[in-house]
Amino acid sequence: MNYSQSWLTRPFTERSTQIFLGVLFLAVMVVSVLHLVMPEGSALYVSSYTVTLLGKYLCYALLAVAVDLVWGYLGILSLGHGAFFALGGYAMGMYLMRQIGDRGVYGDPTLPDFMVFLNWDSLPWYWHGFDMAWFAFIMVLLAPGLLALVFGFLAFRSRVTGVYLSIITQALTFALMLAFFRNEMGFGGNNGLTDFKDILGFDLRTDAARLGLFIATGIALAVGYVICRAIVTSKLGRVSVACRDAEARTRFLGYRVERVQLFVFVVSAMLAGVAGALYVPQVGIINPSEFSPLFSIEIVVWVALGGRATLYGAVIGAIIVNYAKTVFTGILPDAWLFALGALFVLVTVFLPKGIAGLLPGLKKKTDDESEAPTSGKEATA
Amino acid sequence: MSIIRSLKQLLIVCLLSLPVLGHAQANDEQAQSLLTQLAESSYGQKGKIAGEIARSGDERARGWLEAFSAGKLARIEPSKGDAEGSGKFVIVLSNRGRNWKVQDALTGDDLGEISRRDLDSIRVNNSLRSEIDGILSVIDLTVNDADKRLAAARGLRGNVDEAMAKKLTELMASEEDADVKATLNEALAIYKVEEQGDLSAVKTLSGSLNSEARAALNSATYSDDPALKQAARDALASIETKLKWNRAAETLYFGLSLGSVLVLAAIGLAITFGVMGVINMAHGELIMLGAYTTWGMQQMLPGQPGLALILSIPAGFLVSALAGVAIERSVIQFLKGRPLETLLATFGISLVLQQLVRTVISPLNRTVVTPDWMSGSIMVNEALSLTLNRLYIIGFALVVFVGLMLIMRKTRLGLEVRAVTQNRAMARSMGIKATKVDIMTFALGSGVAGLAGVALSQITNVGPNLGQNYIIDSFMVVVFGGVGNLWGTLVAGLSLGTINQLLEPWAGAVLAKILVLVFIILFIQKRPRGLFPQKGRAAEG
Amino acid sequence: MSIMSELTHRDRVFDFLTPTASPVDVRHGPILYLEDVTVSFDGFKAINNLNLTIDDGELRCIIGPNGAGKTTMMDIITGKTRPDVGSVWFGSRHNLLTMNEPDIASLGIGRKFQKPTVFEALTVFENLELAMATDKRVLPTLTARLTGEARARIDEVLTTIGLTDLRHREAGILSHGQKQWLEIGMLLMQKPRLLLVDEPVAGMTEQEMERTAELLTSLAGKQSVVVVEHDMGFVRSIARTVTVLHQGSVLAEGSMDDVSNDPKVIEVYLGEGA
Amino acid sequence: MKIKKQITAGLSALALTLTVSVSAPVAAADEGPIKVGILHSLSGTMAISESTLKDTMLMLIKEQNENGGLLGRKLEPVVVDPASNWPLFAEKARELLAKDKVDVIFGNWTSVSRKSVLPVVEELNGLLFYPVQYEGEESSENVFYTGAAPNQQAIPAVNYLMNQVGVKRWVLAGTDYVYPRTTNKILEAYLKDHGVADEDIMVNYTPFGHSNWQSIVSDIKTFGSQGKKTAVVSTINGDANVPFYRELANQGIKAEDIPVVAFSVGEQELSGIDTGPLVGHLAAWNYFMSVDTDANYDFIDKWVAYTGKEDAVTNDPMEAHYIGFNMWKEAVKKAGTTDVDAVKDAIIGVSVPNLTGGYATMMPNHHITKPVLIGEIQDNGQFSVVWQTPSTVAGDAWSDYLPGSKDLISDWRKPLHCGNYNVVTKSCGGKSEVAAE
Repeated sequence: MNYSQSWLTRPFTERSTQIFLGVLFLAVMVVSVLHLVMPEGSALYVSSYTVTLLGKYLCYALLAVAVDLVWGYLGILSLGHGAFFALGGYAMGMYLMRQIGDRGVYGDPTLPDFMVFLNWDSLPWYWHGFDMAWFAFIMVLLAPGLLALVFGFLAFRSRVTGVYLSIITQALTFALMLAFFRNEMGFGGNNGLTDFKDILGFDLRTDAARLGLFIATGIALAVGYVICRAIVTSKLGRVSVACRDAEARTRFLGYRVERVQLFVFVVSAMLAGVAGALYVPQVGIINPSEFSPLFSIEIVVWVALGGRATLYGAVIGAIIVNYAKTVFTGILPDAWLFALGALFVLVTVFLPKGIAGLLPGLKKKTDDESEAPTSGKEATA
Repeated sequence: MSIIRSLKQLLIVCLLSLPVLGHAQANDEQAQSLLTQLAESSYGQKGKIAGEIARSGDERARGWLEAFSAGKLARIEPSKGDAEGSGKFVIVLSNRGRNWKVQDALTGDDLGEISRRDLDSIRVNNSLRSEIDGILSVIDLTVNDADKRLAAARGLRGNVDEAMAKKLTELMASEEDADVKATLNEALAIYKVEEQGDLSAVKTLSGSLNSEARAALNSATYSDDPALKQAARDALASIETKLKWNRAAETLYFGLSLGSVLVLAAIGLAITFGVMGVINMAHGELIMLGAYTTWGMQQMLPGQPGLALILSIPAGFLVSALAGVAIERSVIQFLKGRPLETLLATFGISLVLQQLVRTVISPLNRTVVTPDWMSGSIMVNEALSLTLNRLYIIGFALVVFVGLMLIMRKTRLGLEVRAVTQNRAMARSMGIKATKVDIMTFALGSGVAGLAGVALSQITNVGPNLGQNYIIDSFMVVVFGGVGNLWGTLVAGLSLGTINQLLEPWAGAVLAKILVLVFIILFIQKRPRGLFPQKGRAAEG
Repeated sequence: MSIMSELTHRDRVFDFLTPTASPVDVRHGPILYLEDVTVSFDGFKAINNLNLTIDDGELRCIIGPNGAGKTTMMDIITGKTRPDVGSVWFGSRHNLLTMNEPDIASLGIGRKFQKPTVFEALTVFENLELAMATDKRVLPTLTARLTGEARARIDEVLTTIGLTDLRHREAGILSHGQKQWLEIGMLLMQKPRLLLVDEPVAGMTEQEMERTAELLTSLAGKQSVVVVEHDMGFVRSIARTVTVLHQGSVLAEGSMDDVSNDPKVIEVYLGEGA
Repeated sequence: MKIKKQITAGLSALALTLTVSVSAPVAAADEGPIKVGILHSLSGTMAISESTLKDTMLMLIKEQNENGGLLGRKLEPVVVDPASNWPLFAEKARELLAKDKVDVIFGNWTSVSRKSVLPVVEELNGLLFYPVQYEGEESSENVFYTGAAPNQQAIPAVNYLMNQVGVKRWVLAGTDYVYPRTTNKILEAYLKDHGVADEDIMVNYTPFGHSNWQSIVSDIKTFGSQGKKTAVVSTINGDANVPFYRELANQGIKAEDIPVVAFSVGEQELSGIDTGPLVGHLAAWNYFMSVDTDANYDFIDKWVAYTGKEDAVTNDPMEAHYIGFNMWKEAVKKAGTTDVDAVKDAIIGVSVPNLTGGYATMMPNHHITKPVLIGEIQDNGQFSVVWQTPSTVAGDAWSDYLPGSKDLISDWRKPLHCGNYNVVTKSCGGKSEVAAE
């Protein structure tokens, strides 16, 4: 690892990051090109259905990266990241709802349909501003960020860690799910937000928009990955690992563990929010079930499967599990839950390092690589 | 109305109703025509005809009315060419499936099974049912058994009509049992207040907690007679103050019963999670297994739900305990000291168990019958009655808790468990078989989950999702109470339950739950190790 | 061997051990003093009105049977445990009872745990890097870059603790003794005014012990060192003043010889069967 | 240079496929099986209700194939599992339409799943038959609602209680989601129109799977003891019902005192409850398994034979699929093709027999005519019909009792061809100031 480089450029000198970005770029390019150029019906054609599907996987991948950042490097097993994901999604959903304008079934220019037929006479205050894209996009980061800030501040200050933290994160997302189910909340209750028309002026139902969203997601994943990578390869990253492995020791070295945790936690929450925001327009609905604790646990399992504390492992895990889900729920639905359940067990018991653990060398090599100049010299010293 | 009750009354009738209706000779012609009228007339008419049947003096009448009000009186569709109203009337003995076991209503001989296609059941509805109840109660009032008479009299309150009123006044004169007399008096008073706006009757009702009485008084407050109005108002006011206290007591009871459910669900977890540090996400499914065991038992012992329930207490424990052992051996033993990993693995297991139940048994909920001695409620007074099943569950929860306490405190196992959890290596070196202890501990925790399942089968769905509804609450209770502390779990469960019930009236069910969750989150911030934390060096690091 | 020789060249050893200008005010008297400190867990008094003063630059050994409260005392000084009563002052300005671990650490109190705790997932080099006395707030840490002299200093400490060749191996693979040294090295990187060293030579070979003794004695004078140790031989080899703790309070204090002849002490130790 | 060549190649290829694709479907469509998509959750929380609907469809398709298929072609079911996950519903719907190219979809149970699928079906111009009673307030060109709209279930039920039973006080208890919310809004408006005072209406919402009913039931008890006949209108959903009814029984609320009329409790839900204590409580549906017609008995016999379970029950949504399937079949015959647009036009006005001895007709608003039956629970888990509407009722897409939608009608025939035509402003999609305020 190259310690004397600037934290922002450091990731790009890593082999693993280079490979990851390369693969991601290629994948997105190939899919886009095949989708545009190949004739429909040809074996190589990528239907817009597939494009959206892949887009969804990438959203999950970004979400998994966010979870891996806190779990893998900070040792905080958050069972509530679905909440941040969903909050980002709702922020985007509210924007999209406002974009419908008077094209709703009741033709009300401001009120979304569900408000009209539940006799809301005016827009609740927290819905204002979401007709402006920039505001909505800021909220995509702010809403989850603030929640993480407040929650994290309370939790880390009083040194709630390990199992306790996991369980109250679960309580957090569970409470939010119940809250969003309530129709008085003004988020559409169980039906959530749906029937979106267009985003930034593009009609969501066009293949172009879908491809655009897919590419945007790809970029978001790349950026998110690099940010996380930059953090974990920085000195702060090493301090995080220090907190994870020996919290007390880190304190005695003079680091404010709770602030380190808070910082990383908030960053992770924001990334999750972005993932959610990109997820909603692609799947076309956001509803409280995204808050369900089960979903949050599932995310953790993607990471575990891919391999903790590698980031790219999280991506691999997310994509594999969700691809499997798509396939199995199609061909043998009954067996699906068996497969998933068995997967959880086998991975945790026999594959503690996850899939990433199966492809060794990648990470090591990069280290030696960037070490070569310095370590050579010091070896002789 | 449950079959059991009908049969009971049928019995009484056979023995005792003869003096009332026995003076006439059976006459099948008349019976056939009466029943035919009953079958073909409109709901409005049916009541009157039922009355006629009762008065007809035919000793089979009671049976017909019983069957009729239970929807078990039917007529075999007259096949082509038969004369009108010639269809044979039958009493349905078993009405499940496509073919029903029936018995001739007139001759009483068994006609075997008849396809539903060929049967027209004589339609009955709620108002008819209560009318018939009225008629039958009047008959019951002449039974020698005072309790029966009391029950009958109670049933009469609120559905006395003019004809009945006369009969009641006669009966009251002859009645010697005080309670029955009082109740009859009340029933009459209700009738008088409602129908005649009788002022003196209001006095009788004041202070009565019976809902029908209250209803009567309420209606009286709408009357135009100011005196009556005022009297009714005063009577109601006095009742209200009484009610307040009853309501408070009731809420407390609700809180305790909800709390005891939480305790039951959580206490197994307090062992596996609290003592062993295993985050067992499959805990909910172990509860589910217990519930399904109850169902299985009841399937094996049809007709004896009570016995089945009692048997399924040990059975449920065993099943879940064995499942627990399987889980421990197959997965958890490989995850020593990796609590967060156990969370993931056991979550996988819970998915598998759910799907297993769906595919092997059914995705549909299963029916678990509540035995008679557990259904209904005991009446403290007319306004406050404690539902029996809840009462049993509170008791059960306490028993289980005490049992666990004894095991942990007094037995060798408990000692070894505590030894192993405090210092594994040391315990080992002292010749304790740590692995064995692990198995035992986990089996114990799982078994208790099974017990919880048996109890829950009496108040909620027995279905594949049963577990999921309780897993999060269970964790909350354990964490709130302080991990590794059974007392904590008990206190936490009961207090959370009570808080929830206190909040519910003004916050509503959803908000109450949310508030409780938020409360727990904030509480954990203040006291990261729960209500009863483990102090000292042991807890550090 | 080479390290031994280096240790003998004091000038080269000391240039990086010169204390940082920490705001500790030691003009009038001791650098650390505990007064009437008492702390109890579930009624058991781990510390029972303990009084202790450490002078600036002093090297003090603290001995005592198990459960005498040695580690708890360190917990109190470093802010991990709060006493029920009593006062703990660092110099004459800082009331340690009002501070948390990081503050106390950045004031210049370094601690080495009884059980060597290093960051096993990080390399030896990184362990030292994290320990280095720098701005430890979040954002500076995020953007921190390793400067030449910082690297040089790490190299020097690496040499001192003899782990240069293992610099890029993960600390997890180190032997027990090596971990002890690494932890001491981390203390050195912190440049503390006061070192609290809990059983530094546990699991060390004779040779390693000597080195440790050398190092600790060499530190004394510039920095104050408090050593908690069981190994009497080791204590004797470095001790100037020895404090004997028993049941959470000071039983005896003085030179090694005085203490070891003190009947109470003997009684305690024999009573302990040690 | 090279690139240009490639692009032109690509474009020409694209153009080629376009020309092909114009003629292709027709050619492709006429041979090979007709694909019927089945979009019901087979896992997750909704599997309880939806898996039987899947089996119903498979049974109907099997039967149809035994009778020689449709248009001389076999029917081929395409089953997918949206796993009770709403976004997955949309994804699977897209898969069915875009990947499997199904000719029609039968599916969905919950409102949210329908809302999630709706945009997809409209975008890809598919056909969806939705078999469950729902809150109304929707009319899509591509969706056919074979379940009950509020005016085909709730309103008649309330009428029955008001007129036949003489109920004066009302408890509207429901699970907190859109169907109960809307239904209760409509009922409140309706009751007030019929002179029920505010203090005689008690509305209560509970979360999904609510299991602790003690205090609510005791509130209902108190509310019911005020001297006026009281009834509970329950839109409580699925799992919450068992503990609700148990609590009713235990607190001694009998149907004779305070009847509960439920809109979401059918034979299947009852099969999971010990109905002994529930005898006399009511439900309003458009079909009961106990209905005394030969068509129904035949259907039950087929169902029992197909499932191989003597105790298999049938319920209202199954009948809805039965009707929907037959309507689609007739429409395809009428149109002579499975082409979506042709079928959409052909199906309006199609009448097929239902299982309750009458006929169901597809109305221009894509809802159907249904009889409304009120049944009382019996101790064998069946309902005995105590009342039914003299004639069938046509489903209303837009309720007359909601301010937002009382002026809206739906008619998918030419020339109107509009799902939400505002009769006041004479405009489709309600794009107007009037509707806006």
